[in-house]
Amino acid sequence: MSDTFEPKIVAFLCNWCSYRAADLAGTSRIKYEPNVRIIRVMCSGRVDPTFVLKAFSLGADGVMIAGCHPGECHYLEQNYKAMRRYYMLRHTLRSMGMEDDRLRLQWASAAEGVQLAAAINEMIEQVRALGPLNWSANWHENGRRLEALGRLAQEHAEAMEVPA
Amino acid sequence: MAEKVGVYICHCGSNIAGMVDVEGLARWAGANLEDVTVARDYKFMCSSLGQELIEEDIKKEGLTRVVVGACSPHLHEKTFRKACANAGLNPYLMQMASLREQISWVSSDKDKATEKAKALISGAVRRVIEQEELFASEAPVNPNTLVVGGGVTGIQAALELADAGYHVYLVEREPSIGGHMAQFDKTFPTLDCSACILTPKMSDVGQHESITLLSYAEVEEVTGYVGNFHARIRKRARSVKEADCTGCGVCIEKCPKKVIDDVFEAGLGYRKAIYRPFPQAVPKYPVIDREACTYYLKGTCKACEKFCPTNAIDFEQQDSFLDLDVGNVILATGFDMFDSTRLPQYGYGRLANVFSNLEFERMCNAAGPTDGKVVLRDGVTTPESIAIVHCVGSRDKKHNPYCSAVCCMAALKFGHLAIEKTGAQVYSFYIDMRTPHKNYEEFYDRLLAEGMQFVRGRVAEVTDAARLPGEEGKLIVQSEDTLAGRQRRTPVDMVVLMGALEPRHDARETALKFGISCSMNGWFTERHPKLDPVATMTDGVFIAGVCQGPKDIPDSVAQGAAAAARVMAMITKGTVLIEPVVATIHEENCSGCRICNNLCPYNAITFLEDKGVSYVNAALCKGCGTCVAACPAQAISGAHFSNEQIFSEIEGLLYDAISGNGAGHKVEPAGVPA
Amino acid sequence: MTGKPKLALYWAASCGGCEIAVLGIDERILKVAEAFDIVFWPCVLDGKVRSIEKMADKEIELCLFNGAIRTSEQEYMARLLRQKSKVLVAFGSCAHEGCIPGLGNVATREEIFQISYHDTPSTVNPEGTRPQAETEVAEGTLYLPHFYDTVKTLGQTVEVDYYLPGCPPEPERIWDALTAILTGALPPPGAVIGAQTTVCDECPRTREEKKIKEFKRTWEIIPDPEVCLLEQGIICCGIATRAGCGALCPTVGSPCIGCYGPNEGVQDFGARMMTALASVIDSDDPQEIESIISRGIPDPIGSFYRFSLAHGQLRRCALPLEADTLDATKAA
Amino acid sequence: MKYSYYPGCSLEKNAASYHESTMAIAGPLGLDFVEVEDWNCCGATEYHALNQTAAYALIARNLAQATKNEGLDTLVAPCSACYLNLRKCDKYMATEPELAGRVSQALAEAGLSYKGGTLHVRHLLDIVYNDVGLETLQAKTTRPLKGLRVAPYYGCMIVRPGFHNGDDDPEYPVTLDRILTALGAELVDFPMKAHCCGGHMTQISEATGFELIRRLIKSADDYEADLIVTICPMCQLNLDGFQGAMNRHFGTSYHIPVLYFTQLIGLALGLAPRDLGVGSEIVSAKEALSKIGAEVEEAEVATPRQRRDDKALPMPGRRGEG
Repeated sequence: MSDTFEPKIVAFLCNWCSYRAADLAGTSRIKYEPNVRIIRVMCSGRVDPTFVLKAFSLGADGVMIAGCHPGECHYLEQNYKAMRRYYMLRHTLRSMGMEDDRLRLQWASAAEGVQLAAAINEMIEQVRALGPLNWSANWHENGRRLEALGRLAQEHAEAMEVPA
Repeated sequence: MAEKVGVYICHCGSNIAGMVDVEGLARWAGANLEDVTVARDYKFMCSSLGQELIEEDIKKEGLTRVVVGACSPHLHEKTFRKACANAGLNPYLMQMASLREQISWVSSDKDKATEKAKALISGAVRRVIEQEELFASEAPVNPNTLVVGGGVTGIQAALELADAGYHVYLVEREPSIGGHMAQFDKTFPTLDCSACILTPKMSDVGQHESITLLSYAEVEEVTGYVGNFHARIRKRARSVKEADCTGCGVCIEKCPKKVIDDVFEAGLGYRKAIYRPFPQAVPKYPVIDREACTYYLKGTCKACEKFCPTNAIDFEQQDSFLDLDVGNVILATGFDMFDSTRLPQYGYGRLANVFSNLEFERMCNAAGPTDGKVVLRDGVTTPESIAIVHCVGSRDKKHNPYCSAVCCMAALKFGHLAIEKTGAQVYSFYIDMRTPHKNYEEFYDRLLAEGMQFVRGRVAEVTDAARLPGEEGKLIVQSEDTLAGRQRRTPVDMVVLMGALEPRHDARETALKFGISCSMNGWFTERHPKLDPVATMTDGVFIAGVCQGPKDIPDSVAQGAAAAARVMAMITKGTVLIEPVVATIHEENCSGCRICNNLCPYNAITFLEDKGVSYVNAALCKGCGTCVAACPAQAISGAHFSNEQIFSEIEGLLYDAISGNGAGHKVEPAGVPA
Repeated sequence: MTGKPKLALYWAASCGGCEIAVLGIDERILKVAEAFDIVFWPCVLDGKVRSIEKMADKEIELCLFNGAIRTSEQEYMARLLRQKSKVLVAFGSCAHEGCIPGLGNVATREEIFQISYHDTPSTVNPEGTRPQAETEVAEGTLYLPHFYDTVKTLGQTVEVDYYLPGCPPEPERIWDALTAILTGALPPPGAVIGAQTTVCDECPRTREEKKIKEFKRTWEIIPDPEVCLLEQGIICCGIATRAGCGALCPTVGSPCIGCYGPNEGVQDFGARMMTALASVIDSDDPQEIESIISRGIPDPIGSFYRFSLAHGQLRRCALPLEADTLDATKAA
Repeated sequence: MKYSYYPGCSLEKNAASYHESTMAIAGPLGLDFVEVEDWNCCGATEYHALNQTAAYALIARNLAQATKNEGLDTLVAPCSACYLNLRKCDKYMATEPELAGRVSQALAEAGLSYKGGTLHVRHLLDIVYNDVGLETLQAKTTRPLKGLRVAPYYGCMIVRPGFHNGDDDPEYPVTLDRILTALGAELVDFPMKAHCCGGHMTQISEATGFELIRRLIKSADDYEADLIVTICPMCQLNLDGFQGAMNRHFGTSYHIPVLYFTQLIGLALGLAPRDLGVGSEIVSAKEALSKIGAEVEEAEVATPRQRRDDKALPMPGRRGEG
């Protein structure tokens, strides 16, 4: 590729703090890189690890989970559950060979538009430095697969035919 | 059946159109996205003409889903939901993409912005197809209100509601209502006598037929939801039968046991083991402090019982419980004073003549332990010089980063009272003088004229280690005078520490009990810091006064009244709408593993023993989705934020990613290679 | 030849337990033989691939296919049987979700060959011989099946009509499925034939609300016989695993390891375990949470994906970038 | 409990009594110190102002040497300056890559290396307070310091924020207070406990140095302390060695002996004064220590500050302290 790599980051933002921080970044005209695609959830506690895994398998280069600061969750304490799941997921992803920087847990209050924008930019830079994830490429088999399949059919036709 | 999706791209004048190729985007959506039957762009989608465009398409084109690419849903989600509803489409079948806040306003490259917009629209289209019809339900509102905390804020709230004819249960932890304000001598900046303006309100509360006053009581448990809360109140045993007590006070007079009064007198004075916090207490009934009473400790005495003319003393009395049904709750639980021993360099608790602000309040109060005389700890000597130290525990990263808001004015008040009562030289050591309110700055000017000395700089330490002439026997205040640019050692007789206002030590437990949240500093969190300062995220639970954040008496009173007004609106309307965005447990998939059971802070999830499954009470559920994400059996679904909806949104957002095209995800055509 | 519908059974990358499980239906196997003409079952009957190849498409009524797809030969057979069968059932955990063979996806072919043919203590291979896909001998070229880097499930290889979970499927569930197929009382294609809830539903242990301060390995404690194993800190996958086995393992004090796969509609078994366990960790302190997780769950893939790694969203561990086995697409 | 031990230069000469008393109490308290082999000066308080790389290389060499004590990951320094330098250096080696790079290069020249965070650098006071503990001290006390009025003096080096991992207050530390109380001593509320002793000021500006010493001695005298207890050789040197000169400078006649906390612990444990280096101090502690001879006499100590007449108002309690 000739140009710089443009990572795709999927971000799950909670409705009350971090999504509002994104709104604030907008109304304050704080520029950040266009590589992030935001999904609104009511609470960071709604983020199912499956969402994260699915995003990675569908081609995301990084995933951000953002919620209210600890102790400030609009649902009292659900962001702690998001935090626990984040550490659990990171633990598993590490053993699958995924770099830590590709999954980020970010606290952002409704007043922290600047901070959220900076965190997004920082994450984009980190992921850009890591390069494309392209996870599903891990599944591709060696190019000789189809050849091998074809040979079996041929072999059977030649060798397994009992002469009359 | 394939859905018919309408996509509407808003220019927002040039707000979006200036950075995103809106026409191109609409064309692209119409041509490339599955199930999109109509795709239009329009100058202002939120205008009535814009809305009509959607309504018409729903009717004429038979749209079954609508996507609006415009501003943040926090601005216009309601607008477009309403437009859909007008045209007969369930409002929950509309999805917004935030092209303005998330793209045009934060991007600087039009091509990249347009590419990002395509992804967002694609995500919204895929998501909206999975969305389902939802319907809000209604519940009645109980007209009774629970007010927690009988300080001036709670008193105001209770009176506003009671005067409007609604019944109020006012719960106060201490034996009397009145709160911190009852301890003060004067109030700034007008210097009215605090008791003179507060006690009439207190007796109004005591006598009001619409107020049930529950003092020496605490809320044990709250269940239910907006309009229909159930509260269990623990009335602590007073050891005095309220029905029989006349409040004559003989028992107090005759009680032989004197103890330091840590609460009302701030530790500066004494009270008896049977006591009323202060003479004008409401209610008038005394309580026996069982930890101090000789009878409870040693089994003999009973002086109070002997002398009581109405046989109102009951040593055997037990805590009792009261179950209340209320529609709304107002929390006005106030604050704790900062414990200044936490800053040992200021000598509080070590150096006799260092006083806390509350001690000084009591000292100034004519009904206080010194009869209003300002004296040193020896009880007789009048100080000739007094230093008032601001921001003790406030604006201090080691303790509380916030400004306590009232201390500057209280310090000015102390300066005035000290000068008036003793003629002493009074110094104020401040960081910034904060006097923003009607007539506050004028009060500062007055103190400047009265001769109070102001030193701008934080105090490093208060010590009795003298080393310069004139320091012997004095307290030396070591500070940096940032205006003069030098160090100062100021020898004084007395030091008053303006301690911070802190959240109640049990504020977090209280918050949990009522299902609301606390800020990082521990103050209760309001629904919106500017536009909704007395409501909380929990419908039907309101907050007022200092429990929401430091503020002075006028602001507290205003919030008490505001909370009451909000409650009255709820009562007057009579019903509340219950949001349909809730979690549902599908019994047939639930194995009763009970993982979800303690994940809900609103106790909406219960385990049904008979069926062996868990159940979500929709009225209590706030729709956060945490249990949905947690269920190992995937037996819980979250309305409007279902797995399918979010999976589809992810797929849509990543429509242009390499593997989003299907590589590796789809099975190759069957059959054996030739 | 009879007019009975034809039945085929096949065994790809699996242990053979599924074959035995079929016989676990006891004398009812005779009813199967009565109802079907068993045309192909290499484990039990003599049969020729060639005769299958010569059949018309969809000539076989029902094919029970067990085993994951690890080699080109297995993929070939999967494709062949798909082509020739009306109803293809992914029979057992390997075909359904990769199972233990799927755990090979933590490594590459190179690593597996290195261990199998060189590093194991019992291997004597001084010449360093390795299986070769092609070998030239005097008589010509000999071929061996191609060994894949990544184990795939049957469903990732060909369209599958039904899935029968379990390692192996319980005989009663097999009989239920056969009955359903014989009587035509089938769920919509693509479905898993089985219960709609999880193992806890069948588990006799008592369950309370959960809070976990420490995850424990099975050898660390002697569990209370009455109480939910998870509440005692043992990672029991019963919460997330489809019911059907009768909670065999937890009943006898051994935690469920998840062989029946995820519950209805679940796309990633490991994610369900991770999220459920993380949700009930009894700590709000990041450092403590990390240490509870890293101390208590040293092998997250083995704990959460023992049977379903190949079936999960990520399917395998990342391939090393420099691995020469990579397809050109990775570099692109 | 086994530790690496870095005595530092002072403990070889002027603070020999600190070293002697530390060694004397180590056995009874169950402490085992393994001296770092071939250690060198820590650079004291000035060197890093002159040449940062050389200064930290000097300190890092000691850390590197200490890692040679196999199996010991805690390095104990009795001198506050040494403690501060070692701890700072350990931290910078982990957090300041640029400096660490230069220092590592210097170490490599000598075939040494040190990775920040390898050792836990701790002050002797920390070891006695946290590892030995007040209960053990109390239990082992055979000659309680009853009646001895002591001013606990921490100096300014040890109390930097982060001392005791933030468990003690840098403005008003209490660790030493609690140790002395456990030994039975009567504590004075020494307001100057964390103020500077002057460091090397006597060598630079005598008048300034003497003034700083005077403040401390005067305050202890105002509180009628029998002696000052210190944890730092520099403090001891200034307050003890220069007390006479300071008296002459100001025309005063203070007589406040200055002892190390290890010496007082030794006395409380019943050890002989001479085994603890007691007697080597310049301002004699003989009279003060006569109060706690083998035959302990309950001395009536006047406490005028605590007298209170009927009108007196109650003092606020210090919450959180029983």
